[in-house]
Amino acid sequence: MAVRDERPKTPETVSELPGEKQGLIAGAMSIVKGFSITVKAAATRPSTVKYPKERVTISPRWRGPLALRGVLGRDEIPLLRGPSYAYNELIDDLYKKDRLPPCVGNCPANVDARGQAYLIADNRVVEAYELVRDRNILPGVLGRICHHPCESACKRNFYDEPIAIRPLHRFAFEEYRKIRHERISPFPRTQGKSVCIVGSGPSGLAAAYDLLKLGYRVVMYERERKPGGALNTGVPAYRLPREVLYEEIDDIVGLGLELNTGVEVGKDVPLAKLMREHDAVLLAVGLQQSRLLPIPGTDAEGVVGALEFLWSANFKHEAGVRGKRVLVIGGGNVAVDVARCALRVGASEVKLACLESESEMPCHPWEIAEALDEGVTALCSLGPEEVLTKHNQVVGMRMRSCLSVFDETGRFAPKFGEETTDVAADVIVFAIGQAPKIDQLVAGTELLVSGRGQLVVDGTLFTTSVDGVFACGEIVTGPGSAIGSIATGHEAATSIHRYLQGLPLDGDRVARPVPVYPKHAPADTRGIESSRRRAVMPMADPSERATDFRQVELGLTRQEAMAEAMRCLRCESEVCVGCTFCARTCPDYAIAVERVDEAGARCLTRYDLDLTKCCFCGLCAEQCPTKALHHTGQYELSFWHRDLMVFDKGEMLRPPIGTRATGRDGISPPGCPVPRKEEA
Amino acid sequence: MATEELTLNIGPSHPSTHGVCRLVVRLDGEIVTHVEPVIGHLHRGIEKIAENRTYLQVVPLTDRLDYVGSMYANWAYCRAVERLAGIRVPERAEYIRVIVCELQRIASHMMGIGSSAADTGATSAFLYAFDQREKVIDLFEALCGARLTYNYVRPGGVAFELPDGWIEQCRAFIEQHPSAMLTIDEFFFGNAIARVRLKGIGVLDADTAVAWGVSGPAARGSGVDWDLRRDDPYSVYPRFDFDVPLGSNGDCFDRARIRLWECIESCRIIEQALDQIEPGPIMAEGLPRLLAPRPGDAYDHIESARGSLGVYVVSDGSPRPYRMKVRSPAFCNLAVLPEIAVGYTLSDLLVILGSLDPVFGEVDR
Amino acid sequence: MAAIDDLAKLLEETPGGGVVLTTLDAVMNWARGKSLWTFPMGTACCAMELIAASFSRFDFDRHGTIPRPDPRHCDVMVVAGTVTRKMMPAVKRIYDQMPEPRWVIAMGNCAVSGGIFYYDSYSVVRGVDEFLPVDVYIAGCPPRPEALQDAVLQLRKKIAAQSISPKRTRAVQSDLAMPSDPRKGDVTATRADAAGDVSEVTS
Amino acid sequence: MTSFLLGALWGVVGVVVIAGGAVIGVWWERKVAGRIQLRYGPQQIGPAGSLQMLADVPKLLFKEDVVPSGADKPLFKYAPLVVFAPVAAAIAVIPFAKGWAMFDTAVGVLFFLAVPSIEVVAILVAAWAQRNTYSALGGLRAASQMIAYEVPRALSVAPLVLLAGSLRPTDLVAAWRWWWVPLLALAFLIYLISSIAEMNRGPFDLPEAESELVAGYFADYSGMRWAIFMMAEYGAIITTSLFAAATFLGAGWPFDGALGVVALIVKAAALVTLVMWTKWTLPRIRQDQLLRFCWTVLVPAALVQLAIVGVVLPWL
Amino acid sequence: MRIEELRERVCAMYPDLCPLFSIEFGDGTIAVPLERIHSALADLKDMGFDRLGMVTAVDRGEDFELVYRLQSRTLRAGMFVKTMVPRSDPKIPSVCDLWPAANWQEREVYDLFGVVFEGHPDLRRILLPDDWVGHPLRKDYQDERIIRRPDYI
Repeated sequence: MAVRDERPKTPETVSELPGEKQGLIAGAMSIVKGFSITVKAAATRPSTVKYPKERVTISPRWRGPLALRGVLGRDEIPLLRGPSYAYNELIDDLYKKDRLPPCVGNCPANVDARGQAYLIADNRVVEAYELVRDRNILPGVLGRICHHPCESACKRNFYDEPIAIRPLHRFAFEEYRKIRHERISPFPRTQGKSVCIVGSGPSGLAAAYDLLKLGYRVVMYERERKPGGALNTGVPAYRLPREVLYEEIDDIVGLGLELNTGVEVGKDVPLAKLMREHDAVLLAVGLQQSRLLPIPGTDAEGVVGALEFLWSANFKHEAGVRGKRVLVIGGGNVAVDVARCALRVGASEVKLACLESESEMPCHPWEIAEALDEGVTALCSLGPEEVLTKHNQVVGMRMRSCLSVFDETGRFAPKFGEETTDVAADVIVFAIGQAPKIDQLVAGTELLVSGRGQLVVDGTLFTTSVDGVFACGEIVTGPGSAIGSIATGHEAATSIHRYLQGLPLDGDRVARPVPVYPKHAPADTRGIESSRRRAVMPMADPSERATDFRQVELGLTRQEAMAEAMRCLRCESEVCVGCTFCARTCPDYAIAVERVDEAGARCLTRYDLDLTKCCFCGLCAEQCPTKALHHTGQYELSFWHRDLMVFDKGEMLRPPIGTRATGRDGISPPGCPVPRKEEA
Repeated sequence: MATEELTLNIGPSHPSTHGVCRLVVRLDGEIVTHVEPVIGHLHRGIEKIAENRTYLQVVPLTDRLDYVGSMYANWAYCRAVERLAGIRVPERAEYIRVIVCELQRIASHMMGIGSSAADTGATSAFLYAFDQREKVIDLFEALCGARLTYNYVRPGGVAFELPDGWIEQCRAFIEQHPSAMLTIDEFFFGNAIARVRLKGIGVLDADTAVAWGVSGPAARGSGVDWDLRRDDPYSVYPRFDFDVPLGSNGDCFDRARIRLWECIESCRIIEQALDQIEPGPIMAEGLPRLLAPRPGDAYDHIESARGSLGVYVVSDGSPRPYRMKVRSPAFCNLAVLPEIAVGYTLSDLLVILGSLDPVFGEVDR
Repeated sequence: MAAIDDLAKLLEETPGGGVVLTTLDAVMNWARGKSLWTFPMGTACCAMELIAASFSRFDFDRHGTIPRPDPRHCDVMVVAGTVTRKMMPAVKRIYDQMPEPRWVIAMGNCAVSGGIFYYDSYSVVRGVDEFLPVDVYIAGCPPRPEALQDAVLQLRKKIAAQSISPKRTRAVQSDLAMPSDPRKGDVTATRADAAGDVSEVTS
Repeated sequence: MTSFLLGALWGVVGVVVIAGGAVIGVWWERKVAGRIQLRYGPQQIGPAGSLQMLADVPKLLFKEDVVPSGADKPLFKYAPLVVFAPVAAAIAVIPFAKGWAMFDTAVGVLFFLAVPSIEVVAILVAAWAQRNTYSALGGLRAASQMIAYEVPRALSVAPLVLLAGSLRPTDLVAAWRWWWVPLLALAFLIYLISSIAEMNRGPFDLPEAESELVAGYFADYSGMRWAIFMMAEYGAIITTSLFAAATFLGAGWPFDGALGVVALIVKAAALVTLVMWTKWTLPRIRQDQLLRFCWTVLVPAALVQLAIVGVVLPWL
Repeated sequence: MRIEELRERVCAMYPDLCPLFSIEFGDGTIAVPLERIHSALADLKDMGFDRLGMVTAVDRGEDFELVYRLQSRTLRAGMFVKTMVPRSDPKIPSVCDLWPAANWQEREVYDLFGVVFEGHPDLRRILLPDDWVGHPLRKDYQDERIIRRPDYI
């Protein structure tokens, strides 16, 4: 801090200079001093910039005249496609260049939602379906049940309302369904090696799809009579009609998958045998048993696990709760599913009790909202204390008030208060989590299992303790979302592929980026045009829908879906889609944008920038979702006529480097540099 | 001998009116007997335009108010809007705002000192001061890509993160700036001719300054010890240690030289801010594109290079402000000119005008 | 200008005078182009960049361009900044005070069209070409000093096409069409007009 | 007749020298100012921009010659010539070499001091003819300043005359000894200061102060007429410097002949640079301060110098 | 000074106006009837509000809301004084006698809103040319020279 001490000290008053003397001599001296300063200045190097030697690098934030990188109708947006082993690299590359669309980046499986919207808007719905299926192997299913992290990251949140990406998956599937038999033919088997997959849940299917595509023989075993894993047994039918699931799995079978249902590995076939028969084995068995709480009374009659409850509700449409009061313990999505199923199988009253307060509930807000619509009562901030029984029959539950669920560091450490309440119930369903049940499966192999009954798995490479045996899905990640499981399936497939090719498993593999995208407060939608509003998903009436297992969401019509796809901003594609937000943001109203929305012939017909009004504030380029609109590294331009200053679309698409629109003849002034700007 | 007063019309385009001010002067010989500033030649109706822009779109307009110190108007406006909309600004953003605004103070005072020098004919001192200003502008250009109209401070924070290496660049600047200032001090304020030109000219006493609402360096030159950064602290200013230079005579010399010492103090503040700044967000989270604060009105003021700059925003709940009013310090400071210029010569009149350092974008709005 | 006009007329009429005239034009245009003294009609923000342009960092004097505070000594008026209705007569008057040949550079978008104050402002003149013949327009708000430098170079090209004999003045060479009449209005109103003008290539 | 022709010839030569000197001077001033102000100055035409004036002069020559409608036309038109003529005339008596001047007259020093003073009248006339408040103010300022500074200027030359015992400039050169420099240092300084004031150069450039009076007494002149004013100003710098170099600094000393002329020009050029340097270094003084400085500082100091020389003289 | 203290001091001075003292966005505001505005401002000046920061008006339809921003160096506080002036007869006493600073500020309000300040020493237009017609910051100001912005957000 030596420098700070040397800093001159502010005088008491600025009126006097230190050591100031009056008089002729002092005056003459001050003038001489002035001469010495100017002589010194004349001797120093002038601070004038010498072009082009000195000022060749300019600020990357330089606000030069605007230009477009590409426009709709001239430039295609890139579709994110690639074999699964190269896909991560593709995504990572885009992310580093800051060109990853937030919807893709926020999706665990990096499904190209942007490309989907692009193709649907172009009326290439089946192509869109196939693009999505590459990463999200069950678009029709996920289009109904996904928790759509893509939509919460959608850039459109910032402007008005997010794109309905999930309903578009569903719409694409419905279109595809009509011609699906024409589109399916088995992948050629090129590799001569075979992989066995245990479990037909989403993760197993994802891995199977990837491996089939790579040319392996894939054999899949499923314990139930129907494939689908947790999608089959756990997801209530009002959300996912089973025929959709079976059709999509059927497609994968059509691609070459050898599916054996009703075979329980470990019981019907020993795992060790499979390991001998196949070059690699993938365990995608998921979580099979519900957790219960170690509190008194859980062994009483009427206490059920969530999985068992859902299984019986889904397959028998009867869970023994008709006319009874059901209390669901837990605040997650499974708990809500249970509660809603309980209504549908005839429970007279359904309550949902959870530790968390209303705002902290781990389930998705729209799920609980729909449940509340249907008549479920939520009891928040209550922790289970004891199951009240009478003659080993449940009569209710004593709950203790919960003050806080997480400690300062965010760990799960509930603190309870003094108050207790008794809640009357005939059936208590615990939906507080699931656990793997793999003892039987791993018996006779060298697979390591941890003390808590969990398989030992590498979290990034999905290898187990035995060479050639891999695992994926919820058995690795713990309870999670379907799309998360699918993502692990892709990763495991990559590992298996590398293993079978004799490549190092990690090598130059890129960890999947998990970017953080800004959350936006709900935008003010007053006064905006109806074309900017999100398509509303038609829903069945709550009073009707709660009585049976019909679908709640009814799906978008073709027209709605097309309009919705057109709303997509094609974030980060560097192709202007004519979203008009630059024109709306411009404080000078200097931009005029028009486009034609004819499906198949979408194009930007007009992009006028009135450079005479532009104030170079940069607001438009800053918020441009596609980054098509950007500042060039040019100086402000000069013109011989004012009309030349209205840039039309062609002028906006001028190459950003090397030209100076000055005079429009490419002449740059002698001695002046062509400013350079780093271009991605 | 019968004499007659000469009426001289200076401006609106005159090399020393610092913009587009017209002065109607009555002269007795060379002595000014009456002066009336005629302003409004740059009245663009920004307050009316602001009523037709969204809250974000107003920010570029505020750039054009005080075009020598755009950051101030940005900041004052953003503070008023943040008050109105209840936005909490992240700490890092506050630090960045302080840093850029103190840099802006230096840039603006370089213009003020320089024009004081140019008015007395010391053109070279103006160029030396401007050389320093260019260095600040380089920093701003690296920060936001614009040289003059930055549009950098936004409701909720600041627009961009500091670029790589910027802090070092900034430190290098504040290392050399005080010594450059002392050279100018010696060169211009120490010069005998400049002293006789500035001392005892345009004396403004403290009571008049307060009564006329004069603020900033113009008031502090008269000994009015009032600096909003210290006396009505806002943002993170209470965390910094700095002095407020004061004058004792209230003449042009004090008004001009205070600016020089304020620059040196600004360097101190910037240095402390650069030491204290920590990583973090630079923008309040989750702001939608259109702000629509609830109905009400809010006023906030900051200490700009010219004095206390206030912005008064009235909202009616729509995404556009219902009324925006800028309390511009240059306007209030200029009003006192007829009080203090009478009795001095014509040459002095322009020096006095220069020492008030008006920027007509802000005076006329 | 009287002497020059006479000289031009004389040379036009003299046999062989055309050669002299051409040479004289070349010399004159070179001299005028290399010695463009500016009148800094700085009104607002752009004035700051106008000042910066002639100061140490950018040093306009290198190109022989110096600012003069007196319109009588200047060749080119740089209108830098917003011109309001109150200011307009003063600008016009100063332009009238400049001796021929004189040129006008509209620096910055306020001077070009009113710029950011185009809409909703009650007091801003929408472009100085409403009352001055502008030769070079510079976009920018404010333009960087380099852009002003560039405009001066553009103006030189324009000057190079002039002649002391009005008959011999050529059109400026440009790759793009030069519309015939400066336009007043906004984008929407005039796109059509501009398109029409493109066919009349003057060069 | 021959003497008339010779006079005419020398007149043309004088005008050319002054005009050429002015042209170079303007360029040199722009370079000097540039370097002081941390920039380069003209750069593009010729080496280091030295041919910049080749562009400026034809441009000014062919600029429109504006005569304000309210102006007094004859006075307005001819005043610049009257401003220029005395300056050009003054070069006639400057002793370029030992015993040689264009017009070697016995009252040369008097001629040099008196003839350029006619400029005042011309400036007043020019200022008045424009009917412009600024130029009128500038003209009045110039008049008061130039008349006042005549006195110390004349007094500062008087010791030289005393020492040489002649008013003929060539005699001054002949009589010059090196110890005159320390002896007459004060007189030289006074001469320089009062000459700067006389020429309306900074820091005494009030009559044309850019920041106050826009362009002062030539505010409404344009094109060539204005150029003549500028030429007169730079011509005055050159003649003043030449005179000072010839008389105070010993002309060609220590050389003779052609080398001596070169030495004289070099000395004069140094003085010209000093004058320019002063303008770009110092702030501008105010009118009342300027006059007070003249009467309370310069005139007494010049008298003191005269007295010193008077006292020393008998001992030499 | 904290704003609650300020409120108490003002309330002690004007018990009847106490309900009209509101605290919003961290600023104290007192609404004063038009006929008492001059005396109220004079009293507040005596209380220590030595600076008049700003005088402005807001067009509230039927009325103009005149806003005075007072600032005190001694009390270290600022507050608003507001009053309503009917649009039909926009007249209000000038406070130039209390703070000379009001001189130009009131001229500006007169210029842009057409509020007449009685007792002002020199009430002329300040920003607009003298021959301007109308008061542009009024919401109903009409001028064919204005080009309206496109209406989208």
